[in-house]
Amino acid sequence: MELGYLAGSIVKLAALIGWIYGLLWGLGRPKAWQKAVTIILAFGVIQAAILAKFGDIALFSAFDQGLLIQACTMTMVALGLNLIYGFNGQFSLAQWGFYGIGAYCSADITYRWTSGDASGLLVAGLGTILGALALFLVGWLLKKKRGVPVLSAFTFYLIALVAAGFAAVKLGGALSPLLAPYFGSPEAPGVLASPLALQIVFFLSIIVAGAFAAEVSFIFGLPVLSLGSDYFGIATLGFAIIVKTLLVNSDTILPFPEMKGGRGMIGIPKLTNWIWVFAFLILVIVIIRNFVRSSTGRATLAVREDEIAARAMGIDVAKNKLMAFVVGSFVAGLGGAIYAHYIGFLAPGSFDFIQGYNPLIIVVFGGLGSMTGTIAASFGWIFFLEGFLRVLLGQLGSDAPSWRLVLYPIALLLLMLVRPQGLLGTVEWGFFKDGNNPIGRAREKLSAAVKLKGSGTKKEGE
Amino acid sequence: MASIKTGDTILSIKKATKAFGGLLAVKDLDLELPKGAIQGLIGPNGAGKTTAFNLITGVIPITSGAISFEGERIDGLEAYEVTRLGIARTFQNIRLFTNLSVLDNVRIAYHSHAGYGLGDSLLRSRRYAEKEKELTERAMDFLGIFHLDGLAFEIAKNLPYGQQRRVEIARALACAPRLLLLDEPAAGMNPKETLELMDYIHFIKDRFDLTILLIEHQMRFVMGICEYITVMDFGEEIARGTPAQIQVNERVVEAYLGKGAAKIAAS
Amino acid sequence: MKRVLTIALALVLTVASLSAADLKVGVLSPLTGPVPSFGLSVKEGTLLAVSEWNAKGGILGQKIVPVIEDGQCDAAAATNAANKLINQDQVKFILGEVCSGATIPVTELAGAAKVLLLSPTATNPNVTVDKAGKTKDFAFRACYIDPFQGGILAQFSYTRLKAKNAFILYDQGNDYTIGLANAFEAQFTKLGGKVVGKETYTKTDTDFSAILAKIKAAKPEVVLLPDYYNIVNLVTKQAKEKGITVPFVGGDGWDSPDLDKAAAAGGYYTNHYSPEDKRAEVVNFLKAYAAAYKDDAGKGKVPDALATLGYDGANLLFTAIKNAGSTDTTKVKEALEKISFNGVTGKITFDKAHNPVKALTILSVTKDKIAFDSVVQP
Amino acid sequence: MPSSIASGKAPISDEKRRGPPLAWVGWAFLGLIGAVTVAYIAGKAWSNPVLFLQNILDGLKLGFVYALIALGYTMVYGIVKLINFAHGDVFMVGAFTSFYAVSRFRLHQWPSAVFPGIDPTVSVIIGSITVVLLAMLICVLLAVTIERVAYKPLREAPRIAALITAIGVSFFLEFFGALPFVYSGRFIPYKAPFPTTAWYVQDGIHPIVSGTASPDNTISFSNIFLLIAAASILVQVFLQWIVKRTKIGVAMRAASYDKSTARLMGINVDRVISFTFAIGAAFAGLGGVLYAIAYSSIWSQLGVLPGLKAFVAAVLGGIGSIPGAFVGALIMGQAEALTMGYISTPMRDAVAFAILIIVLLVKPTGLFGEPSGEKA
Repeated sequence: MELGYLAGSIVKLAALIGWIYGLLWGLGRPKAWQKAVTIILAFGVIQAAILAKFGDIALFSAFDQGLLIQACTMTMVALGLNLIYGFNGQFSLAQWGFYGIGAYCSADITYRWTSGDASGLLVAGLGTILGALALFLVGWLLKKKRGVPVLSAFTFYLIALVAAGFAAVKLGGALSPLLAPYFGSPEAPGVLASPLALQIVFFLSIIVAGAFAAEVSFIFGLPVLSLGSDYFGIATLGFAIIVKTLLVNSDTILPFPEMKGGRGMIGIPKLTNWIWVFAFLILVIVIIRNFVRSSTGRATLAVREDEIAARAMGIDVAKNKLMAFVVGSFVAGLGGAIYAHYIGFLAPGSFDFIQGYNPLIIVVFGGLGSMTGTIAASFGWIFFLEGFLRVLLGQLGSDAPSWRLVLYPIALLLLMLVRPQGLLGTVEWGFFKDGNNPIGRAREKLSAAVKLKGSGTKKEGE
Repeated sequence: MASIKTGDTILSIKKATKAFGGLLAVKDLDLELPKGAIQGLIGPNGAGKTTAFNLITGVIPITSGAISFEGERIDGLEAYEVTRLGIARTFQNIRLFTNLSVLDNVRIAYHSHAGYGLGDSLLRSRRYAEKEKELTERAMDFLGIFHLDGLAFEIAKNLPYGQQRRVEIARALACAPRLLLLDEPAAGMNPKETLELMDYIHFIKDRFDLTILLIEHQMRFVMGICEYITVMDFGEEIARGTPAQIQVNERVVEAYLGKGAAKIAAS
Repeated sequence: MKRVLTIALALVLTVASLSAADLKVGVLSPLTGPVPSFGLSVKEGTLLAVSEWNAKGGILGQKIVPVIEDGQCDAAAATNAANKLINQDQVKFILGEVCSGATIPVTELAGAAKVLLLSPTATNPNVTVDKAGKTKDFAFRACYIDPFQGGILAQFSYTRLKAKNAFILYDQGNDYTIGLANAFEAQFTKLGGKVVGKETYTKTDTDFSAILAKIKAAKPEVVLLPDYYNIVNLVTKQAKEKGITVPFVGGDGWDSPDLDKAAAAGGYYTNHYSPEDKRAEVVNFLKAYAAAYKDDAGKGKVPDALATLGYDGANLLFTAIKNAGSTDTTKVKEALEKISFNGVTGKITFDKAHNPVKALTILSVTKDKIAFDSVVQP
Repeated sequence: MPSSIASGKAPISDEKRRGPPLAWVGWAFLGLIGAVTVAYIAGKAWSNPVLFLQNILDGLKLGFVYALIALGYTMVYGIVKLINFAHGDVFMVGAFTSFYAVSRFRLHQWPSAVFPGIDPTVSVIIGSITVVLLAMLICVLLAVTIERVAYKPLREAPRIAALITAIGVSFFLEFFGALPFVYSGRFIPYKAPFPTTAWYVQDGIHPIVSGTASPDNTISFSNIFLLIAAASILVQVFLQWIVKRTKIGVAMRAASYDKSTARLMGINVDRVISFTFAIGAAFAGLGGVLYAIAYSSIWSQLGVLPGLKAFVAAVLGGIGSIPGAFVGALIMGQAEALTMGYISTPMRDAVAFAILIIVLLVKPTGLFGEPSGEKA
């Protein structure tokens, strides 16, 4: 009878892979209405499974929903990393740091909002907007004076960002009493108490979190991306560790007592549900795919393949790397924000660099440079490690659960030895294929005709 | 040398020097490249030819001296800026984007004049659709010129060597250059292929109205195709002139064959 | 196709749920992750209690079936594990998690599903009390909360050790040590003492030389080190090497057979019971534990504080179920609120915030033994 | 045709090339950070020079331990360009091997057991050396096995695959070690084969008697510190000798420069790689034992952080360079000790990494790294 769980886990995973395939296939159809129907269906199938109840038992229980939400946030983080590493060739371990930044940033906004304080949203919102303006302004000025070394450019950007942040804090501080009557107070509830407003604030907080992560990634990536691949990797590891250190000290070194440092931030409203997750999953998929399948995306691939040749082709390599890094971090920030409002509690331990290996493992597992592989691997990883293994080992006696993280590296090793290019290599499904323009489709036909062997493993180094 | 006016000169290098630590890879190199010419840069191994190419294209920064392209200083520019100004190059060891298709290799070269930005691609605007279609069609037409359109969807690394060379040259031309630098285009080719390559170079020069500077070791190829030749040894220019002048130049023969050889050659 | 699969799946799940006859209790502890040793201790203590109850015929005639899950001391992993326990295994009672950071999100899930959670060891006040200060209905704990233990340590240092200057050393990433440190500081300064220095470290640190040099320079009369025995061993040993003789004091995290007594000699810590205690509960527990678990050399193991709390936590829950006469969680919850239970860690009742009210023992460490010093009644 | 012949020994630049605009801003920024830090620390050092010296000494101890581990990272990276994440866990296994040898099998006293009349001091010395050698041997076997099983099959695969397997092996060793019947996840008190003694300096060197206070304002150190320093320096010299003077060392250098050419020259590259792993693991094993003796508490994840720090040290010094790893490790040790002593303990990892990032920005290949000139 307990085997029922096991079978259930396997069936669910298979169904989800089918679901991903269907989603990508449908999104890849040319007509807009076909895409729309796909989105509605893909959403509806899972929503129905969540609502379907057989007696006491939900077809898609809270356990499965939790896994699903985590799989989706992991997908966002990993897709961002795949853009940075798989498509642009920049080995980054900082992704988990941006995830943490996004989580804490949006959590702080909604936490304050639900505590009757709109200033979090004001300051963070203003800060990201002013910060972006400051960055654009400095960028524009630096463009005029060509050839400014990266370290000096970094200094200017940093000063601009700090100034923007300072201005945002001052401006937000000045604005919030002015706006207080509109927001209401605990005695006379206004917008602050409205559930609809809370949903809107949640949405804004996710976007702000993403933007904030993107700005941080810009200022960090600017100098560091000029380092060679492995050195960049180490610097990003350092970034992840610095972020965690700051989170641990968020109430002492940083001025955020509500984050409570190492004690963990409680009381984050649990606003994440399947609707939000699905919406942002689609958003991230579209962002990443549209980025990759464009001229900029091809330039990104060129940078991965050969930086010197890319420069000789007129590609601004530094700018291109920065773009991929910023977009990748942006979606990681979104993922973090969604996660924070799912779990309702944030502790810096969750953003440790050891856990930061997970998205990297997923990206490599799924296949570097395969967006489909990343999604499949994210779902597979969560549902295997957190779902299947838990269920399986739970049946095998009291010592068995300790083996969960022993079996996981063994599986990892075996896969890497058998298939070093990852599960899917660079194969893509439906929506992600480069076949969306007419020429691309001609390519499919042609490839089929010539029976090309498109073996596409990525060779590292020389 | 002052006889060539700037109007006629597409590229001018004045006293270009590149030092790697204490080693002078290129020393006080002067080079004037008349518009529309095919000029050769030859010299024994380690003479600094490829370094000179790297200086022109901005791959490595110059230590001292000046490089002007069409009357404008280009030393100190980034490599991609030099390319966008109109200088394209190929590499000694072919540097195609090996895991991408031939079509993508060419489309990447179009990137700097794709006509749409990141915003367009993220939003999939109409501009994106139009420009992307136009760009792709242009790339296909372009490949057609070289009879490479049949290979458009081949992955670059799966092509045979000779074709990779041709794709690399085509890719360089896709950058819409007015000056093309070819680094040992005939390396690894048999005599027949070399002859084909000579025709090919003439063809592209006329078709795209190019000036060409090339490095080559195969003397028959160089002598057969170049109108002017500059000879380098140990980072310095030791001779320049027409192929006929170079062939009898004592210092050149010495550089290639060692001292004493010149006399034998002369006799 | 998908529909067929989902229906088949639903049937499978329904069948699975029908065959639940025994009393399933979730045991959630960090078996992997950063602190597997804590999870192991708690699990051992808990399972010992389970087997004792089963040997006596279970509760209300039902056999207790522990469902063990790995919480990894991480919010996300513990949430998944708890979701699995609640939704797949359909447990109504959870013992765990061990770390506060992993327990807090679980209490919310459990509360929403009316699953009763009793954490043996999570000391953060927010385990049983939410952001607004309201007691969570279905969350209990078996250990002291930080303010209580930290306050007593301050009292003890000020009056018994006659220390006027204290130095505080704590792990900035561990809410247990932060809580104790904060409470100590508040109480100690209130009594009139002075905190001459505060230093933090992370749990992965092994070299404390620089901090100890600072301590030496600050000349305190007592050093608060409210961490687990592993850190205590490291710090006190290095302190001895540096010629520091100031007494170190700490909380129940010190309690372990692995405490390096030679290094920690001269120190004091608060604990749940004294090994010299001759109460039957203590004697029987030590005997049973030694019989059930052997160390590498085959000798019976001595339980540490975490194992003791695991044992008492499980017993508290089972007794409450027995008292309630039902496995209905609301009834068990009421029974727990009214319970008066004689455990290894003393006579336990619960206060309004679902925190245990029990006596606290202070032990002193000497070179070769742990000696009883005093008892503080709440 | 006039051929312009350069004048032989002409200086490199007659006309000064205009430098990149505004370059001074970046340097000024870095300079400001550096100056503020140095001034701050100098001020503190001035006010209490004894404490400062003590901090330097403590930093050295950390640095020497990191140096022992960093060597393994740097050598492996130099040859196979692989960040061997499992190296820190090999270090952990070294510590555990010695733990079992000492506390279970009392191997550190075998001479007195076999030759009852022997002087106890001599016995402990010989015994301890045996323990260390055993730990080194086990680590070598482990590392070579890992290399054979997990890395060798992937030598032609993309580099990232090997990196992921390295992370996998690292996880495996940690979590397998944490299983109850292996090492268990507990923090195990480590019984050193010989007692620790500490001294303080005040008009000469005096031993500290455990449990009694040493005078204020004195510098103290222990025999473990001396041992670690000696071992670290000896290993450094030994390695230099191997790399510079022995046949296998030449082969290592050749393989690190160009594997395929080295193969053509008749060098058995696979054997060289195995040897590199082995020698790195041997020193990690030595480091593990010394570390365990020094800090006397071991557990299955003991190697994670020292491993990481050591790796960072190797990068700081210029990965691939043996003296670089040593110097990098010493710098890391100082950075940590001074941060702990004067800035803020929680920030020590952050500061260490910040230093690393700054060094890489100024010198992208680390302090002793050779520039990897990519040829166009």
